[in-house]
Amino acid sequence: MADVAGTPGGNLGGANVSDLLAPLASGEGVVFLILALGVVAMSVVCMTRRNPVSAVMSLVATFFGLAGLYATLSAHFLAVLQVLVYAGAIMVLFIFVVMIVNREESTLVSLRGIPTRLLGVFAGVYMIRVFAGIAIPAQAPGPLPALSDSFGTVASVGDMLFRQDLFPFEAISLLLLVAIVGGVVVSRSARKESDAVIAADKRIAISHLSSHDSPAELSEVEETSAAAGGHH
Amino acid sequence: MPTFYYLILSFVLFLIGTTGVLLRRNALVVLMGIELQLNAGNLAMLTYSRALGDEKGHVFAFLIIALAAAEAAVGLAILVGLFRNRQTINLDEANLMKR
Amino acid sequence: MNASETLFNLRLIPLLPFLGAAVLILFGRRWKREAVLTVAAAAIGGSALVAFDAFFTRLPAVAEEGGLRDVVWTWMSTGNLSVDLAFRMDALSGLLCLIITFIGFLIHLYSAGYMEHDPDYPRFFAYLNLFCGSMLVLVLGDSMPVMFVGWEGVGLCSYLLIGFWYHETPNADAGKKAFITNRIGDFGFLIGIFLTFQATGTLRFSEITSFATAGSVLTAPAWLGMSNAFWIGTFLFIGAAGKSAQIPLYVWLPDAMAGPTPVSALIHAATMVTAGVYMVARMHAVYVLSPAALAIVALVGAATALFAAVIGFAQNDFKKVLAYSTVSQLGFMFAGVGTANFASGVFHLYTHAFFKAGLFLCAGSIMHAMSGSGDIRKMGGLRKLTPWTHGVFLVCWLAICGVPVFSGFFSKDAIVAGAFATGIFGDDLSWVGPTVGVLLLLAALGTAFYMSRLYFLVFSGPTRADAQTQHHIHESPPSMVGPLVVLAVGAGLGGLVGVPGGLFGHPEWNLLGHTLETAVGPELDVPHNTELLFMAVSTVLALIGIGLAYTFYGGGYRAPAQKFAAAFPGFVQLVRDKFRVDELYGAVIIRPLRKFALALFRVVDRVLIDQILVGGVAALVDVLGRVSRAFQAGDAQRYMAAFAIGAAALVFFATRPTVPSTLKVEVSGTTVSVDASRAGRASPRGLTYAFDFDDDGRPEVVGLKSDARYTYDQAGEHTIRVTVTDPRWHTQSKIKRKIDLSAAGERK
Amino acid sequence: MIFDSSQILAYLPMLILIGMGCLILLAETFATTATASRQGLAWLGVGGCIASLGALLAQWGDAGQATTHFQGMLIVDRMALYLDGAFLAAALLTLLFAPPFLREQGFEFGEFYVMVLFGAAGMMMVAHAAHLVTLLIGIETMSLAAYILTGCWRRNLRSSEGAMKYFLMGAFATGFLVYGMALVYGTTGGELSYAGIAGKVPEASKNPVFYFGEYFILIALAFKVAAVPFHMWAPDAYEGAPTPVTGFMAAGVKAAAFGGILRILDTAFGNPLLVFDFTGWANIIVVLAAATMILGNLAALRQDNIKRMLAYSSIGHAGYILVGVAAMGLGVTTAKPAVLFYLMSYTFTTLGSFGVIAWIGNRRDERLFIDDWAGVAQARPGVAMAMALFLLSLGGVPPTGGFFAKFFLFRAAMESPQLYWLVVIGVLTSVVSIYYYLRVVIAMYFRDPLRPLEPTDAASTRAALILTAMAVLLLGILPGSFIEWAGPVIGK
Repeated sequence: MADVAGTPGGNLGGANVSDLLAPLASGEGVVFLILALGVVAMSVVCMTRRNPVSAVMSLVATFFGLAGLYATLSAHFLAVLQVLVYAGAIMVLFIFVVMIVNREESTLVSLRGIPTRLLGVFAGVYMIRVFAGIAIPAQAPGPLPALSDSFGTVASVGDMLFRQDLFPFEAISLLLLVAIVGGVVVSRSARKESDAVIAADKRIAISHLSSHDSPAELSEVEETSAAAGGHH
Repeated sequence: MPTFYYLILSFVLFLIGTTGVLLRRNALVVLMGIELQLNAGNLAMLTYSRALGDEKGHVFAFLIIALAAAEAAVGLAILVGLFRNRQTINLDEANLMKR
Repeated sequence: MNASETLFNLRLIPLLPFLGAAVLILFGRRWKREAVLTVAAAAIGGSALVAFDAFFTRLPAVAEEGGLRDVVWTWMSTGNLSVDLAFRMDALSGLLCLIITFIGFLIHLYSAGYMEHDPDYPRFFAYLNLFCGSMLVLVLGDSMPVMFVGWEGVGLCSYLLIGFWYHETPNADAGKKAFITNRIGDFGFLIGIFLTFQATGTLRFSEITSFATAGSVLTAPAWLGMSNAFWIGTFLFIGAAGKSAQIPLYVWLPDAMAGPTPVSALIHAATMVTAGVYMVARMHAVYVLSPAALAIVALVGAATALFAAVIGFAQNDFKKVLAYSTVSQLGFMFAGVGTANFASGVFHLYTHAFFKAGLFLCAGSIMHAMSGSGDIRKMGGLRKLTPWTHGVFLVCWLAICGVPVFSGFFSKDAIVAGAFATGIFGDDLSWVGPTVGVLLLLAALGTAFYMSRLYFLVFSGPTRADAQTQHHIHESPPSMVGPLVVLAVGAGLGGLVGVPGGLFGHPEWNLLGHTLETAVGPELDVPHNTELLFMAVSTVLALIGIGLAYTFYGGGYRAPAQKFAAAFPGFVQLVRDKFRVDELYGAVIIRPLRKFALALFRVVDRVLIDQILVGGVAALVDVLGRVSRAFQAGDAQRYMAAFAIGAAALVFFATRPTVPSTLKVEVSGTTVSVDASRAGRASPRGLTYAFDFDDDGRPEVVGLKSDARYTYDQAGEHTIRVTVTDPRWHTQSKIKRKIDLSAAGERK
Repeated sequence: MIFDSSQILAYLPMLILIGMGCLILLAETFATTATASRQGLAWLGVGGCIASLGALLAQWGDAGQATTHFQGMLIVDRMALYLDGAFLAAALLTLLFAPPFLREQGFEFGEFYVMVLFGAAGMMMVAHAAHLVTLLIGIETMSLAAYILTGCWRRNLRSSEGAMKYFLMGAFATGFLVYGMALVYGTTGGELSYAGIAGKVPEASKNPVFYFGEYFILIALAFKVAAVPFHMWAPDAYEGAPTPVTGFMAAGVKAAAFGGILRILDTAFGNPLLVFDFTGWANIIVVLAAATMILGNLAALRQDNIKRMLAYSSIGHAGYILVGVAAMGLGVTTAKPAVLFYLMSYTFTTLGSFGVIAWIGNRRDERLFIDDWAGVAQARPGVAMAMALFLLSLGGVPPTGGFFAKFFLFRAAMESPQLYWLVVIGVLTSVVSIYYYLRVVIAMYFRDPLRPLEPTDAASTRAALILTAMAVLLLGILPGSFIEWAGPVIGK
């Protein structure tokens, strides 16, 4: 198998560090370094902003950086999509919601249950340590496989998408439909509901009266109708 | 470029997202943390795709982007619904139900 | 065994009561009481007719071939398991059927009078019918799952009927207690079913019986050195102990007396509580393969018999005395089946059904007369006021005390003599038989005493009731007295079907043993001398018990003193002495015994059941709750933190190379060989093992092999440390062990 | 050909649901606020479910042999169809139980039924998935529908809060799922279909990163079935959701997720290299099962809110089913049908019990506490009997479906000696569970009502209750056929 991280023999402690860091000195490496540092920095900024608008903006920056990284991985189509869908569409959605609920936080982090939550973060750190231990190879891996010219282009990915993976493509449209309908259902104002509640209340009052319309419970009916009369 | 750089980067992104999700008070930022997690997955996917010279990963990443959009739409809608009810989107104030 | 089976519509027997119950639940509320009673009684009566017909006219011809069988449909069939919803009547289940339907019918009639003024009349009869149907399913079930359905059904009905007057909270609580205790038993029963299937591959009783031969899988050692048969028997007995109220699961039965009295008579005395005994007898073929399991059954039974009898001394509530007496008598039955004397256990079950149902119905009749009170301190002198009830009680009392010719005498004697004569326990456990026998004799003495105390306090002497109650005392209506008389006849003469005929040179006189032989194996062969000896001993013990009770309670409390004082003034001193004996008896025997009983009661009931089982679960829940509250605090982020921690824990434990809990070390001289593999399995993952024998931090042996050998220069204490590394995950596990070579060398 | 009509026909049940959902969406724009008009939308949904069920039955005979479609994306076999049946039952009963509840609570709108239908379609996709992509999309479709259904009771504070928690947790788990899929994709050399992954396992299992991917997928699925310690969302989401939705979620989502687990573990990760040893998933499942059974049942003991109690009990049931999954991993052939039977029986029982909970309350008085159930048996013996039946079935008392479900499951587990102790825990915890189920039964039968009963009564509710109760009884009386239908995997 080609250079797939985590090939057996990987060793965090015993790796030849200079060998492993060598590729960063190349031109490609510098680009990666800049993009990677940018992505990490921007994502950290995003997670630490008190003002939601600046958080969204740094997230957009993160996504741009990621798009650049995708391009270095020869995923040109995806790089474009990343900008279009994420930076373009999803982020606009976020901004809209920020407008609706615009609230600047007084405190960044709530202290309720903080030990538990910090423990959760440490659990994440532990996992990344284990992961790094197995993902970093013992020596610098060989070159990546050569790619055809069309790799990652709209044409070839589109071909896959509409031939091989037609079903998921169709299925994802169902998912989007669910999201659209659901988004409307959950977030639209409750006025229509309030009307329905008022109507239902009237219905109940009527059925209540009619259900007690029997001689055995005459006194109760009188009571109820007296109460109902009192309202009008 | 050796792919393990990308992988480590993706895991760091995942961790940053997770940390934000676990620690931040604002549900909106928590949602952004989740977006970061999904993007970390995407980065790993595309990295492997490049390493293997296989385009299935691209299709997968495409679908994940669509999925993230759907998830964001629903998540934001739920958030707005919560805001309408409570006038707050702070997660630590949403704890009616416990035990 | 099951070669030629005859079909017969056995399904009608349980079906009729079920139909009755369904009709009553659906329509009963709108009907008149007479109609309700007619439907209920017709249902159980019809069932009785079918059962009698089947038992007496059809069964004898096929008894040898395994009895009658009726397959309703194939219930489930998956892979190697196929269970039919089928019923089987052989001598054992047939006898039980007769008891259930006959006594059930009588109790239906009795209830007509007893429940006359109850507003929930139809519901009561519906439940009663439902119970009879379930009990019949239990008894007639051809396989363990079918039996289990009945088992659960009777539990449910019992629970419903205990809580029948649910407006009173203690009753509902009693119902709850009954259900919880029974579930503990059910747990054992279920495990027993699984184990049985595991070992034999079948759940049909006939197939289990033919499978259970010496040398089969059942006798092979399974776990902790005990055989499969032992574990099956033990777990099934846990189930039996729950249903049949044996130590330590007896606590629910006395509380169950909160229900209506006819229910106590039918369910909690005559039928349901004997289901455990029936089950052990049904599985006799498995039990005889494991003397140890039988010993447990017998010892628990005998201990319960004595223990409950002792508690019976100190009770002042009529039904409570009878309840403990039931527990005690069930102990007798278990002692019977536990000594591989299955026929005698079933025989006692049969006689007990009559006399105990009689006693309970008398209790109902008397409480009826006493305006609902069951306090025996306020009774007395009822012999004249309720003559019929008195007569019936007298017969049943003599029967339970074991006075010759009355039914209890024969059945109790068969159990006691069998306990001394049994050879099932072999040499290792030979002490079990005599121990059980002695416990039973003591229990029989106790039984005679407390039952006589009950009899004298209730019926003899002047009445101690207050004027108003006294005014109301009256004999019960004929609808209640009629069934009582029938039961008295059974209690008096019923024992004659099980006369130890061998004693008189006519083995065929023992009708019951002869009939049961096809179902539970031949009767235990008791030497004539033993038989005679214990007949004599039991009789003497019964008389002693009655005599003692008469001395203390004849004619009411302290009556002897007053009588003697009036007639012979010179004897006053002596009478006073008597009085002091009574006091002495109270101080030396009754009070300590009562204290002991109370203490035991507290230990078992309060500590074991309330504290450990109920409270312990509550405490555990509390602790767990406190732990989980740190996470389950209504805070989504803490939930996610728990998620992440869980994920990390999963990664942590799944990537750690496993090592054995202790290193395996073999020593010969100063050479040690160490094996660090887990359960003798080499790991497929290429782990590296580093062995550090001299504790200097530098491993002596490193490699992929999980075992190593090392020779020390000198004897003494050494610490061996083994570090196991998974090269791919870079995870390590460490284990160490101290060894003392000098000691090992010397021992050698 | 990429696809042809036969492939479309194979997924007709799913397509009918989706089509009917779209139809209701369209019809909604024409519907008035009148009750009859709203009810008509629900009946459309019911009709869709029945038509789908018909298509399913028509297909049943051909499904003896498993066939894959769409380049290995989806598979049709008996297991998938069996589960489809459960989902359809769940959707159908939800559509019967929900309208009166929605009307009473004042949020009756057509999109609700659309979400139920789309959710069921998503569940089917999970059950049929033979490819990580379809698994992911199916899980997301079903989950998004569930989030929305949870949060659609907009006036209710608990509903929106429950939806928020459910969504955040679910999205968090999806992050793990996506990441795990990426790792599996990379380490197997670009395989995403189950068959392809299984083919590459011998080589890929040398690479520890592969295990990371496998565990992450496992964790995400364990989240969906609410296995401890990934269960935290369940009580809050179940309590917050509108009651008929709770039934739908507890039954349908759980059954679908278990379907996904069964298939992925059996085919993609079924290689003994991945099952046994200490890195094997069998050990992990065993530990999860034990923790889930114990914690779920013990936590349920403490609850006074019946919805929350049943939520914890549903966690406990996930634990029992995991025992079956572990048994399947250890090579017990009868485990899989036992799990399927359990899911079927659990679907009916859960929907029934939540249906009764939805029935008993009204807008002013939800009656969610156990004390509120006092004396129901006096006022409404039929419903009380149905509820008692459901609760006894949940507790595993014969002759109900729940008893045989547990019986088959534990019997299958007993075939593997490693699982004895798990069965003991299972039986013990189900003994414990009887206690809290009975609290409700005791309240209904043995206590006097505190206040008069004013249930949300409707013909559709009654019909659904009768259907459900009959199904639960039928599963208990004739379990044989149901378990025989559970697929050809039964050991002979």
